[in-house]
Amino acid sequence: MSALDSVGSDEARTLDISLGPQHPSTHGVFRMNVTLEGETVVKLKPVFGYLHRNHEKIAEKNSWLAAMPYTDRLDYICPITNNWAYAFAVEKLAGIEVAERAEYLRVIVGELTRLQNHAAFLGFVLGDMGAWGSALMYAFREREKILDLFESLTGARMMCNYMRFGGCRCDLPPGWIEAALKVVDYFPAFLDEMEALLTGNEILLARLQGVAPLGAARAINGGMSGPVLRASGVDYDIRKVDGYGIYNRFKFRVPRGEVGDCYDRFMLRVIEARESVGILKQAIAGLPGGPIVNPKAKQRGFRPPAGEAYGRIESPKGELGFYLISDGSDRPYRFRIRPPSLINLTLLEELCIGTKIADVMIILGTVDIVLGEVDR
Amino acid sequence: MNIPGSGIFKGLVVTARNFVGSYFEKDRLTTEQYPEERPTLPENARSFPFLVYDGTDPETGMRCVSCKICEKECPPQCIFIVQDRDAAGKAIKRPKVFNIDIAVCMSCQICVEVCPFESIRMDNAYELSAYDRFSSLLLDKSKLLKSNTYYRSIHPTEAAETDGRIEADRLKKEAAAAAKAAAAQKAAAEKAAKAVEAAPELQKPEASA
Amino acid sequence: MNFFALPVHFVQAPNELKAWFLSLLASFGVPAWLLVVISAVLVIGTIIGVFLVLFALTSVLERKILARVQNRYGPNRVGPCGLFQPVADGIKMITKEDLVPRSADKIVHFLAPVVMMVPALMVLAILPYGRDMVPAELDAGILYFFAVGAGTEVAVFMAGWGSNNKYSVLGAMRAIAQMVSYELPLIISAVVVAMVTGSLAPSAIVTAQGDFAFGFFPGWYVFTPWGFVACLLFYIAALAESNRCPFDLPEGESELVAGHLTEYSGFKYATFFMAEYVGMFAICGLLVTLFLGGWQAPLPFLTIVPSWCWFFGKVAFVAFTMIWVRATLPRMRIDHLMTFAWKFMLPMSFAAFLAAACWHYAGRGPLAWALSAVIVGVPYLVLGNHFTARFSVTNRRYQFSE
Amino acid sequence: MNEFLQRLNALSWDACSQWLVLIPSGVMLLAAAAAAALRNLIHAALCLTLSFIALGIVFIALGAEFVGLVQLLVYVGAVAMLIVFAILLTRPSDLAGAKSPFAGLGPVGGILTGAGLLVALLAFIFSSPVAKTALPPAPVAPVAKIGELLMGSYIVPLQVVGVLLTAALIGAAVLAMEDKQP
Repeated sequence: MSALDSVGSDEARTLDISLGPQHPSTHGVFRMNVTLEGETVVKLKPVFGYLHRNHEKIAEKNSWLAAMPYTDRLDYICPITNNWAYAFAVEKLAGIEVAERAEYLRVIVGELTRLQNHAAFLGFVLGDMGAWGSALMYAFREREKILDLFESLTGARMMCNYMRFGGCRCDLPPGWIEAALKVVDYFPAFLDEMEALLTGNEILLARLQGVAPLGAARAINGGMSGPVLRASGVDYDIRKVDGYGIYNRFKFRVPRGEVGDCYDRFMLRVIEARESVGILKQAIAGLPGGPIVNPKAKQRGFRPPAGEAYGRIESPKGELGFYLISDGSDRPYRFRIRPPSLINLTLLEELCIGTKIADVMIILGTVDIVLGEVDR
Repeated sequence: MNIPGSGIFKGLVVTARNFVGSYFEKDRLTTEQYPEERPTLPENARSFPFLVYDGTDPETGMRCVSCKICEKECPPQCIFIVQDRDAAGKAIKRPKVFNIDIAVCMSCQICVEVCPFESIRMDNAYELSAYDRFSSLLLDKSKLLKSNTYYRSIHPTEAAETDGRIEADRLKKEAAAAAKAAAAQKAAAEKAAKAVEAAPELQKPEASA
Repeated sequence: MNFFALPVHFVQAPNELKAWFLSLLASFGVPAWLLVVISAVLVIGTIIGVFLVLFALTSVLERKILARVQNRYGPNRVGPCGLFQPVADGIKMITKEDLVPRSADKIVHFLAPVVMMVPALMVLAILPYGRDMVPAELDAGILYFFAVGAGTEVAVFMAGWGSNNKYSVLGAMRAIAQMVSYELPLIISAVVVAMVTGSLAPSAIVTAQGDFAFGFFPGWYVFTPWGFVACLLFYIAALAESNRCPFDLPEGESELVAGHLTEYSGFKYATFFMAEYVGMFAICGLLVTLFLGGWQAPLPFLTIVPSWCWFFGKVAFVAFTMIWVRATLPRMRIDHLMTFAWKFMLPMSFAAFLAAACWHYAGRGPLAWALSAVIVGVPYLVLGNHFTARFSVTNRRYQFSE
Repeated sequence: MNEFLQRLNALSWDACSQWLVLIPSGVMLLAAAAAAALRNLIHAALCLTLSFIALGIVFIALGAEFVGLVQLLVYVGAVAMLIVFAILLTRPSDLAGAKSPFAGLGPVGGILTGAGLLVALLAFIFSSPVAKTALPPAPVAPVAKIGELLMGSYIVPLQVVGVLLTAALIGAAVLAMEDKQP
């Protein structure tokens, strides 16, 4: 009679449950101390740090280049955008020009990353909702194709380590562009299939619509970014705002939702993936020749001038930024990451209170976190 | 007014199509029956580093000169090198100990990029599970050294490039050496001529060289 | 000729085989009380054997079907096509350590799987497996089914409470709330059939569906408007009663880990698993009996196939649809589940009730058909739209900025 | 052949029907006693459920098939579950304030009340004409017959009970809804 004392005990009109750190749907080692009244959440305390790997400090002990493979392990679903953000910040810090071809390659692999992240997202959310893996497997079938592309390009499916200061590590192997085009051309059909499976489904609609709405003002004040912010109706996409890289050369639209509930966050990923397909087609069509890395940029023994820089990009999950300070030595003086997963998670309690326990998983799922990035 | 339940029905149609399709369209089944079917790795696939040697004897053909650049650059610091010394205690351009702890290695390939001697390369063997962490996952020199032939078989394009580069280097070096030799010869000849002209006792250092 | 005719006859009607065997024993002078025991053992043994084999087969086929829906191969390592997978699973389950939490209520925790298994097996007694193949010919067979089936709720509660785990208790509470709520539409949609047939005996219900309209169209109740709706309601309620997707909230692994089964392992878990599957077959069997004509063949000339084949074929079909649904749908949320039960299922089962009555009194002709179709169709559209109006794709608009 | 089977079935029924009454009766009494004696509320509730089940079996064994099944359906399926739910949802704090006026009497009061009830029931039974006349052969009561009686002779009581229960249901719903109103 110990664990259940609180069920009938005096002080507790409520039931405290610790969800996680080992739990089927916390997307890794994440813990939520939930207080329930019946099935309704009255209090939720997120506890994280179980996956803390001291990434920022390790980066400060290593050379500038050696931090690159570590960034793969931040948001391990989309390593390439992490690489990009870090390379972008370093380039900003040292004022390095990026080779033209590399810019296109970055957009191509970056948008492919967005596609596979959003595909995996659809599958994960359905998994959180208790669908028995079908959507997840369809999503992963598509994601695998993109991971295969990554593997044949960079040598690894997930730990790509692809970007270098001023360019990319390696050029496309023969036949890669054709394979990529095939995947990209098929992707809308996959999204259509997913939509046929999901978006009309009454159970899914009932579980997503109206759950945990987040207003635009609160979203901005909470520091949300990425699809979560845009689902709340805020038109803010760093690809448009900053136009970093060569994004201002491409024609694409930024979707935004109205209500900011789970359904909007869910649908926004689908629409964004469709837009990414457009960007990919333009980028592949416009891919120029030339070197893939700025020959003036040094990789080994790289010593940027003293100074500081904040480089940010629109990662699939939101604003991913690296804040770097250099003291002119061969290793960063300060290395700080702004992970979108962590910042987007800060409103979790607010979103969850008043919802049902089963909604907590969906809210967590639609915020789309990766613990590698939250805990670093 | 839409018919309630039609969305669920549409979803059921999708899963039914996949169910039936999986029996008729082979390419729908993306999974591999692993131990029997093996994935065809792309050429770039990488797992853990190894050391390349030329010819047949690992010790003499070793390209590594123990420069320790990889040890220094390795992000997780998983490489450990001790330079060899000859009997007189003089450093030899060859590692005495070269260990890679592949339990720590994160397959980032930075050691490969920074190696100036084309010595360390990425393997693509992936069946490396072991019962013992130290005897199996701490690779020493004997386990790391693999022949250039093996390297050519796993990464043909990259190996061809490397071989080309080495060959070019060798040719350049030979040319340089030849030029140098020629120059030295010329200089020697000149010197000799001069020496002949001048004092004969200057021939002594030439003999010692 | 007699040599071949007899086996064929026994395949057609295995019950005759038992009678033949018993009379043979009687002719050898076996005492009557022993004959009674042998008769009971033969029937019970056959039923348990058949359903355990079915369970084993389904446990692997379900995984294979789910896998195929998800474009995988599914279990294919043990035996031909992975068909011996249940053997491997069984060995694993039996040899696994049986963990009992220290603070658990040991007796209740131990008894729960047993209590779960008993009703699951007992309800099998009244199903008509074929022509003249009802193990227990009960006048109130349908009532018996629901009465005995009520025992599963006790078992689920015992499992949840006895484990002394918060997830388990939450799961058990969910399970009880869900089962009590869905029992109502389940029983009412069965009552509709009992009302039209004028009997609670399963065999009478099957016999009533035996004739063919126009000489080929089977007179199953599912082919009437009220019967179709009642069948759907029964099906949905059956999914809820057997805790299957999309009503698997008691085990909802994304929030409750495994609900009332969280603290069970080894053979106790296997017993639960088995009871759930046998219970699923039983309720599929009842659905087949009530709406799909039981052991009746779908076409007149197909009566040549043994009647029990039709019964098990139909059960397999219904079970397949349950697996198919499981592969497609996400789980419902507890409040939606309750709302759905009380505000949609219950009114709809009353509508089916009314429609069946009208169908009966309007003479069971085309007019009756149309009338009952209207009586179930209108509430369906009204109630359904009332429910889905709030959740629709069309009222969402997404703006784009260039 | 089927006649042969039927004969066998009848034989088996005769052979064990008295045990089918006696054993469940014993179980029922023991379980009821346990339900009264056990300190653990959940165990008591489960024992009560067991005694409900045994009672249902007694009814069935006595030939009152319909009553027995309804007993199982209603008492095991619904009443027992309601009791269990009530126990789980009741907090000790709710009980603390509510004191039974008979709490001071202790077990003696319970036994006295039970004994009084028993005496009253026995007196009623033995004074009724049923006890004095010889038992007629047990009537065969098929479910259809019960249904006809309920819908024919006893239609008014049935409807009255139905209305009463509906009123109770609505009342309960109203009580439960008050909570939600702000």
